[in-house]
Amino acid sequence: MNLTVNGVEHDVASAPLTSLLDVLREELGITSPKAGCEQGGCGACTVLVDGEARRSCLLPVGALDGAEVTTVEGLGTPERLSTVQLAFTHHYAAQCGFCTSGMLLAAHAYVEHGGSDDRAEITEALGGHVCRCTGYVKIIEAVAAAARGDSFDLETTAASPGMTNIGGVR
Amino acid sequence: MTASADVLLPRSPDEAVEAFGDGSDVTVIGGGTIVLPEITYGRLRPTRAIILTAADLAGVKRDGTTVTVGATTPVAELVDLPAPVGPCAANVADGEIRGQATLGGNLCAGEGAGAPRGDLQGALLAVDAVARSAGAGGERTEPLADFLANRRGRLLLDVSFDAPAAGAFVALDRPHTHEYTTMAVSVARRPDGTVRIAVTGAGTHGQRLPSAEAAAGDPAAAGEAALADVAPQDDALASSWYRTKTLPVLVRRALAELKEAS
Amino acid sequence: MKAVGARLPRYDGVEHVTGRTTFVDDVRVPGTLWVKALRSPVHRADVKGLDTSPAESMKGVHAVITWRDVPLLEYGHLSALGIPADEPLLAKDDLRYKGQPIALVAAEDEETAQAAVEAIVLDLDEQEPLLDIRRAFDADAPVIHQWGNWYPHFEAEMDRRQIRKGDVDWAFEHADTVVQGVYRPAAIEHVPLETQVCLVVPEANGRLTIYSCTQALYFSLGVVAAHLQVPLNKLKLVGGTVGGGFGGKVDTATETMCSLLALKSGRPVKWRWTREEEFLCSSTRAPWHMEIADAVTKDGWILGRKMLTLHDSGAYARFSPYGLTKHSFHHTGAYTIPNLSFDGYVVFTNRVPTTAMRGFGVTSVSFATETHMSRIAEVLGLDPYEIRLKNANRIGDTSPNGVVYTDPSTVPTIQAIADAMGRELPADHRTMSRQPREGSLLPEHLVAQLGNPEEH
Amino acid sequence: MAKHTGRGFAAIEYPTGMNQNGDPSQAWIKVKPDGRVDVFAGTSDIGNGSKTIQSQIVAETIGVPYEWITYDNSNTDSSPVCTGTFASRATFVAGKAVEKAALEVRGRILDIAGKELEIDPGDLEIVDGEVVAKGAPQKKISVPDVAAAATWGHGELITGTGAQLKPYAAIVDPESGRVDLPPHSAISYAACAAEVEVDDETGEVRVTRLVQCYDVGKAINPTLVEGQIEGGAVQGLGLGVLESCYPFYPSVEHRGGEFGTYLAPGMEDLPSIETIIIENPSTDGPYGAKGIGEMANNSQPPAIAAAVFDAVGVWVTELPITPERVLRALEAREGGDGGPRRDGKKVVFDEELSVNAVSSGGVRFEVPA
Repeated sequence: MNLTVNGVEHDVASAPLTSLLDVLREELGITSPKAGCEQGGCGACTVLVDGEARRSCLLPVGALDGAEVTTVEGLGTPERLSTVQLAFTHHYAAQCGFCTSGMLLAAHAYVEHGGSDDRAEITEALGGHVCRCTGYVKIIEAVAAAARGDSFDLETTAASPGMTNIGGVR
Repeated sequence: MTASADVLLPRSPDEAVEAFGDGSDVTVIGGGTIVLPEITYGRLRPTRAIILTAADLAGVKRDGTTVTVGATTPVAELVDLPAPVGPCAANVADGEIRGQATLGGNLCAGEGAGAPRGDLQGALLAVDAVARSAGAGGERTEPLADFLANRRGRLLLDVSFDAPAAGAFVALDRPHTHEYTTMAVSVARRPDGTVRIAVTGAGTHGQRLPSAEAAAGDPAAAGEAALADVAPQDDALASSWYRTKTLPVLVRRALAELKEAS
Repeated sequence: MKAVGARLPRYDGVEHVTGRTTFVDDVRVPGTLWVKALRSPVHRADVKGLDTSPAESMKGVHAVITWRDVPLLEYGHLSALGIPADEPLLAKDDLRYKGQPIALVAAEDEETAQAAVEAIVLDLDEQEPLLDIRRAFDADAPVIHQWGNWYPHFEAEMDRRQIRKGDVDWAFEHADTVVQGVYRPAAIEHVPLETQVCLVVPEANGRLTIYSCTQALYFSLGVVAAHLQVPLNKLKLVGGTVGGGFGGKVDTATETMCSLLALKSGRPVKWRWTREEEFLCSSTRAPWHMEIADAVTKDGWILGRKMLTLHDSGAYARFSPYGLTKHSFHHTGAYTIPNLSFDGYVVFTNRVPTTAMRGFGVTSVSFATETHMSRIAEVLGLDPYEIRLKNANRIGDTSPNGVVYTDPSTVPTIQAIADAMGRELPADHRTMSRQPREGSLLPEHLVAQLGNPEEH
Repeated sequence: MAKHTGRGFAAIEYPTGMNQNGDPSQAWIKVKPDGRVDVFAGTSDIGNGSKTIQSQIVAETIGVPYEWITYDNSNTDSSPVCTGTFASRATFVAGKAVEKAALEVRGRILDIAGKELEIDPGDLEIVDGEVVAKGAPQKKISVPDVAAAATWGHGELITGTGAQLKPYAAIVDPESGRVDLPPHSAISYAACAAEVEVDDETGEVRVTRLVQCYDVGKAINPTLVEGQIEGGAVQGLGLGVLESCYPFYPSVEHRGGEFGTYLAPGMEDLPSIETIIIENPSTDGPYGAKGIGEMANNSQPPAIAAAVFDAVGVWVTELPITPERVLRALEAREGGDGGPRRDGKKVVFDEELSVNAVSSGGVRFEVPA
């Protein structure tokens, strides 16, 4: 069976009930999707399948003959980051980085489908993804900024909303 | 385990029915959201599996007021259906899971290890849905409640229901990641004015609440009456005690919402 | 340009967003074997028999290890501090929690490893577990640990952590009101997105390269070397890039066992815990039981505190004695209470051992003392901000264990929140500072506890 | 349907660094022939950002751009000792070791620059990658030129090492718990106000707003400080109302083995968060920083508990504050059994939870009458 991953066609040898996640990581050596739970519960393995954000741990590869899969490797490169990659960098939306690939692909699909910068809408789209580090604040900020089409300065990072520094106090 | 499984990919409903046969020793995969983790974790080692993705069993059809939903229709495609079905579908897990998970998986899910499964069962029971299925003895169309009681060895093909005159859906709301529904109540008013009430999460699968229905004119009384119809369980999400305390509240709130919607 | 104070981008930010950060599970070494564990199926049992030969003889299985393969079976998480060890790396005579590792298998692939684990024959004599720390001291409680049901090795071989300061009896005698309550925060999981994972590669020169998700490279290096009884230069820990930890990856949960399997098989081995193992078998934040009685005056001074803490350590001690000590040192929270009597016990139960987690030892006591503070305010009919400001640590006040506070910021942080919440504080509270107590804020009962901030 | 809102408040403190042992971190730094700086330290970056923070400290201390720093914490062969990333020590303790190593490097650069410029090193400073004479900025040499001169001209390696060790604090009196030295390196402080919405029929608690204030000493990188505070706030929310490994504690039944049944906070749980930073510098931390990573999840649970009381008038003192616990407390109050027992001057809450009620006498909590 055939799978196109980030524009490259692959002849897949894994058994049809193997998860797409396993095929990507173990057969094709594409390691950005993470095995965070293999239960469909965390979103660290999310990739795009024919443009839609999907949990790759839940998809038997046998169901995907001819599908086009996009992982973070297909979004952008360090020299040419995609919009959501720029937004996540500028807004410090990644701490340990383990949930980041899945978040980015969900965010990318959201923005591509015309998502707005509304927090409730972003939550509806990304709400199944677990991040244990950030408390989600900066992730939401990043997705909103990408949805608005902000431009991003990579020399610096953005402050969170609602932050005040009152300096030294007696 | 998975490497040795005989996997079939039927290309039409007929092929699916034929591949399924009498259902013995067959693992059916719709969206994969329930089955794949079981396989990955080594708890399910299929010898024969059918992947239904290409079997042309998906889609929502409307014929007048009758709605027919194919078995492999993703839950996401149900969210615009009339209440209580639409709001119930919107309450399932999260957007990505709803895009993958299917109606059939939701209705045929086995008991969850630590939480209720099959959110849609309650909503579809409340709208008097009928299930069309194949398996030993051929095709069968029956009330959803009967299908749920005897679903082993059946391949669900579709579910139909008449859009209710009004409906409402109320769930306990304790958001967390990949949310499972602790308990939810669906109510629907049929064109003849009678009210159906069903619950998910107060037992191993969705169920009608006939005692509550009999008292539907008085929401508070209906809520209390509902307790006669259930034997709620303890699980990771809530205790039997808590479900017993809150089922009357949910029934009452759902009926109040129904009144507003009517 | 200034670097300190600047909102500079994350050092590894671009790696993260391009999916190029290499976590342990992303390292690829040809010929790597998969590891699976046989874990205790019960909460407590005596081991009557353990036969791994059916697994060893399976095709594709390269190594099986049990307690017999560990050069130094027991090495405590705090052994380096002279605290004795109590936990075998792999279970030997008895099982003390569901999920405890008993044997590990390294095989060609995950399925074979799992099948081999299932082939191991385990003969158990199940025993009654102890689960409620409040019952651990009862005469009829099952005794579940070689040291008894609570940790007996504090300084001077005391069986509890104890704090005594001032004269607590005087405080309760002179109190207008005594407010008493019980506080019980739950065990929680660390939930790092990256589950426990380790890859060990045996090198041609006899060294082991250990790819580890540890939060503490040198700590884990020491633990592995001790169990293996090898000098530090036989091991190279590779890590430093961790997919979340929150304290749970201070435990050296996988590195030693994988090293033993790599040595025995002569092959690289990888063990990645499933999320279910992470939820059910990995160490957790401890559940705590805390009882507080405060002697207070009607105008809101806290004259004294009596406190009893039971720390549910789970099956073994790990870091718990240290966590309880830290807890005891902070049992007055951000306030100065001159008369104290604290007793704390590390109690063993048949649940997963507990370990460090964000706020270790103090998260619990912050919850207890602050909720208690809110209750005192409610009971006395006082403003919750004002009562806190009055009792707040000031420069020159002393902690429960006698340390002088030199730069406490309790007062300004409370004032900032009052401001942000639109809470009008009385003028004397608005102008309070963290400077040493004087005047009405230095009543008689707070004089004796004062220390000299210059000394610390 | 009856929803009630409430506000609660808490103030906390937290120690930086390990309490009770020597707690070493070490670092070494070398400078390449073009002035670029390689830092070796053993501090794991668990997402907290220690690679970034320690690189910033090195850049600032030497006086070169952040982009010139490479940071290697990848293995125990090249990195010296660091006990690890825990106890809020990665900035405070390990960052100090890096600062000390960088100071040594700075001194070596000034020495060699002094030889090149024939100026006393004490009269030189490093600004933006250039060594300049104080008061005579036209006399200068770039750090790359100094590094080249060291390598090719003077035959020297510009390097520095640093070690930070908190002396062992012993408990000198086990009876009283008295210590001979502070068992921490610094104490950080925070306060938090929480707003909640409580449904008095289902017991559900939703945290709607957290307003927090932290004394961080010095925000080495304000964005990363925000990241710690926000992440901590949501973990504190989880502690307060959602998470438990044992839903029926002390029973071990019905443990959640997946994300659906273990209630980790999701995006949907996120309340509105406002944060105020205070910078009262510590004496021992790098640039006055304190460690706030851990305490970031300590203030929310008690603030939430107080807010729940404010909303519906019951104290829930077992965490998490589950809907069931709220309902049981409300029911107890309606049954006339919810409040504290008053006995003379004693006001006794939660008697049914006490060891005195559960133990058959093995342990007691005795309070003077």
